Amino acid sequence: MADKILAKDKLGDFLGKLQADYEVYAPQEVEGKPQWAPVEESDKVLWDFSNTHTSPKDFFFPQTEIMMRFKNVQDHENGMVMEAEPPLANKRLLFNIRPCDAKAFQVLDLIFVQDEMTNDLFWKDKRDKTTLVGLACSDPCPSCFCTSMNCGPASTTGLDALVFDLGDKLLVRALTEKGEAVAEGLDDAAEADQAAAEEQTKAAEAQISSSVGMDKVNERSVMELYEAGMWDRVYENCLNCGTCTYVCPTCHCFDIQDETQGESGRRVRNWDNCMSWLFTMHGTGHNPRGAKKDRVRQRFMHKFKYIPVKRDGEIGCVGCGRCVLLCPVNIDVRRVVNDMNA
Amino acid sequence: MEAVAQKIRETAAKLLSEGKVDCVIGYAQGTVPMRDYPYFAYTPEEAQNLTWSPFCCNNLANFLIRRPKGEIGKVAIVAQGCVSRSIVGLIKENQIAREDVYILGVPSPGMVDRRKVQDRFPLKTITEVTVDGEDLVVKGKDFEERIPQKEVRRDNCYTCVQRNPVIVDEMMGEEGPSDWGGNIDAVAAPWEKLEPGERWEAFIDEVDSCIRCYACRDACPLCYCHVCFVDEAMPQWCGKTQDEADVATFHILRAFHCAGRCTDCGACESACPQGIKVRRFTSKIEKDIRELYDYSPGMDLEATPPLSVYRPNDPQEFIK
Amino acid sequence: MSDNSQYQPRIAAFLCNWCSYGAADLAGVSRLQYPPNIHVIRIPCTGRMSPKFILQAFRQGVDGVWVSG
Amino acid sequence: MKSLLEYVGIEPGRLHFSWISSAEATKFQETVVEVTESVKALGPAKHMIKDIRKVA
Repeated sequence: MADKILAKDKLGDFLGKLQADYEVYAPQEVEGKPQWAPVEESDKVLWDFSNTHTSPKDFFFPQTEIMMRFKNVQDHENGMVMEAEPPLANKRLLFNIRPCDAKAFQVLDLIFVQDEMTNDLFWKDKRDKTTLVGLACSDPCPSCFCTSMNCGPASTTGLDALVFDLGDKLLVRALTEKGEAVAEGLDDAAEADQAAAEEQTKAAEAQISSSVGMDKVNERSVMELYEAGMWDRVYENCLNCGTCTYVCPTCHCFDIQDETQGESGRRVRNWDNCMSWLFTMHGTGHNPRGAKKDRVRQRFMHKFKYIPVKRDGEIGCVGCGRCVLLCPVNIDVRRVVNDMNA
Repeated sequence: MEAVAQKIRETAAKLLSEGKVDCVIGYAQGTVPMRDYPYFAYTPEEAQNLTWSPFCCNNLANFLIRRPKGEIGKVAIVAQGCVSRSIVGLIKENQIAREDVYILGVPSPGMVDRRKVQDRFPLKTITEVTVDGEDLVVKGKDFEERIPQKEVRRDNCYTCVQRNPVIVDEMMGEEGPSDWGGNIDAVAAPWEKLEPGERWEAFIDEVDSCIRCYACRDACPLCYCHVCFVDEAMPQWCGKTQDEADVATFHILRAFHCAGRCTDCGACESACPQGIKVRRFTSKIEKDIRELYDYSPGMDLEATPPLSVYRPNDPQEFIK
Repeated sequence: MSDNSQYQPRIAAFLCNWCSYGAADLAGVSRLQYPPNIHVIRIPCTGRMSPKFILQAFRQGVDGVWVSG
Repeated sequence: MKSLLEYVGIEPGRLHFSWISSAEATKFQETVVEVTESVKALGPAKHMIKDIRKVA
């Protein structure tokens, strides 16, 4: 793993070269907010931003994804024609993705792609064809708590390459074969540059002001946490809207529906969220999570207990802080987890 | 402002210790700048967490209805003009009983739109915002700036016509002027000027960032249907996809269901994570209701909502 | 036939059982001629009408909606 | 409803309301003609349609 160096004024050439092989996306300013967009001019690529407004999970798990289309055909031997959606046509590259978001995809890989039988083709196709080039955080926000969530400002998990912004030049660290392909042809980095990158990471880690304790959450049994009294207060002001789940990079629940129109139709899957009463509603009319408290508890228990228990300690949260900033009633995940850990 | 907050804390503590109410619904200071959140105080000690600031953007009337029956008995609620109007609406629609609510009336100072503040510092992180008289002091890592509050208020606070509560059990401060002088009829004006094709474009442009989280619906005290039309499956009125038709259906019907009921509290717009100006739709309807029926929701407990009665002189120009 | 009359719109007509549906019946009995573009949906009363119906009709691709009591 | 749909950009003339008694066969016939002509003049609807038919 050799570190490479790229002068920032050569970025246009560098990205231009990549665009021959990839569709390149990067965070850019869209309507005043940092948002993911296709790269058209390299000087529009943002360097000085906290994180994108919404998470990039829809690159792999679109909010609405067509799974197949179908049509009744009388004289067909099955009476019906079914047609799979074509896989992704081009290779993609997400440039300047934050390490926390990349880490989220690694967590989701554990869920979407488990073994031969549990292998989400739609997710895997897009993951395989996408290269993630991360941008190490040099200036974490007050709402970030990645270091408490097995992650960090320069975490490499889930990334193919990691870029450090050293002012007028970039240090590019290839991490996988896909990453090597991106960094190919760049000059080797000097030791001083590597040291600067280390320095930057340490400073960023030190700047993360909020921390969340997980030790007692890990110790306690599922039932002990489930029955904890703290849940009686957490849900009080929750609106049961889906903001937290839809902006979350690791929330991954979906709802599959067949939509029909006359003789034809399509199967789509849409994001769903555990805050909605409809989420667990049974055909019988019974709802195992009928009360608001149950639903709020589910979201936190899933992220901080169920996933760690089932996935060898991986946490279903990366500490990006989006829900902290966007919850309309300020239900702060840090406060909730600290309560769980109390 | 701080005097009002102090009065709220004292009154809340008194009501709770005397057992007059079981719970006081107010606001507490949030964990991120400019986001004070709805808070439920059950004891006099908890009442000390209550606050009052220009960052109280939720509509607390919402919490009078979204709780299982019998969970709490009598509640006191902090209410400025728009919230009190929502309470009037809920009483009229038989969702709550007047005697179960003790209204702590506050004159509204006009709430701050945190997005307008953020827009002053594009892509920068705001770490702290404090109120200093008529100004906000906004701090970030490498900047500190004073912004007059009146420049960054929420749109609906500029066009507010009722800052003082309409029904009150106890006032938490002096009544102030009733409006900010904005023209509420003007909210819908930009689109009204457009041609139909342009309007559709403007409408889709506004809603295309919608992520269907339904925060606007869930933040709204009018949206208390047990099963919302978007959740109905047989028949399915509104698909769950991000298709233009589905998103448009949601926004059109949500707005329409608030016809003649919306008090323009702005909770929907404040709740939206994407900053969609959802009030554009409801304010048009309310303007029509004012013009057709000379009615403003929630202003009077005795007035009959126009869409629930038939009068021989109802306007019928739209009927052939 | 001129060109612009080639296009035949589809119009969903929500008719009240007691008023316009009756009128449609009478129009038929009286042998009055009218365009065949309307697709009549009989509703028990115009009070049954809901804005959802109108949007649903548009969603399914009709070119116009007519509600008549 | 008419006003709101027009506000978001559905053309006036796509949505009609009328009041016809069961004895008014002539008015019925006249209204059908009027509604049809009005929609015809606008051409096919472009908005709000959920078209999912895209299959071989």
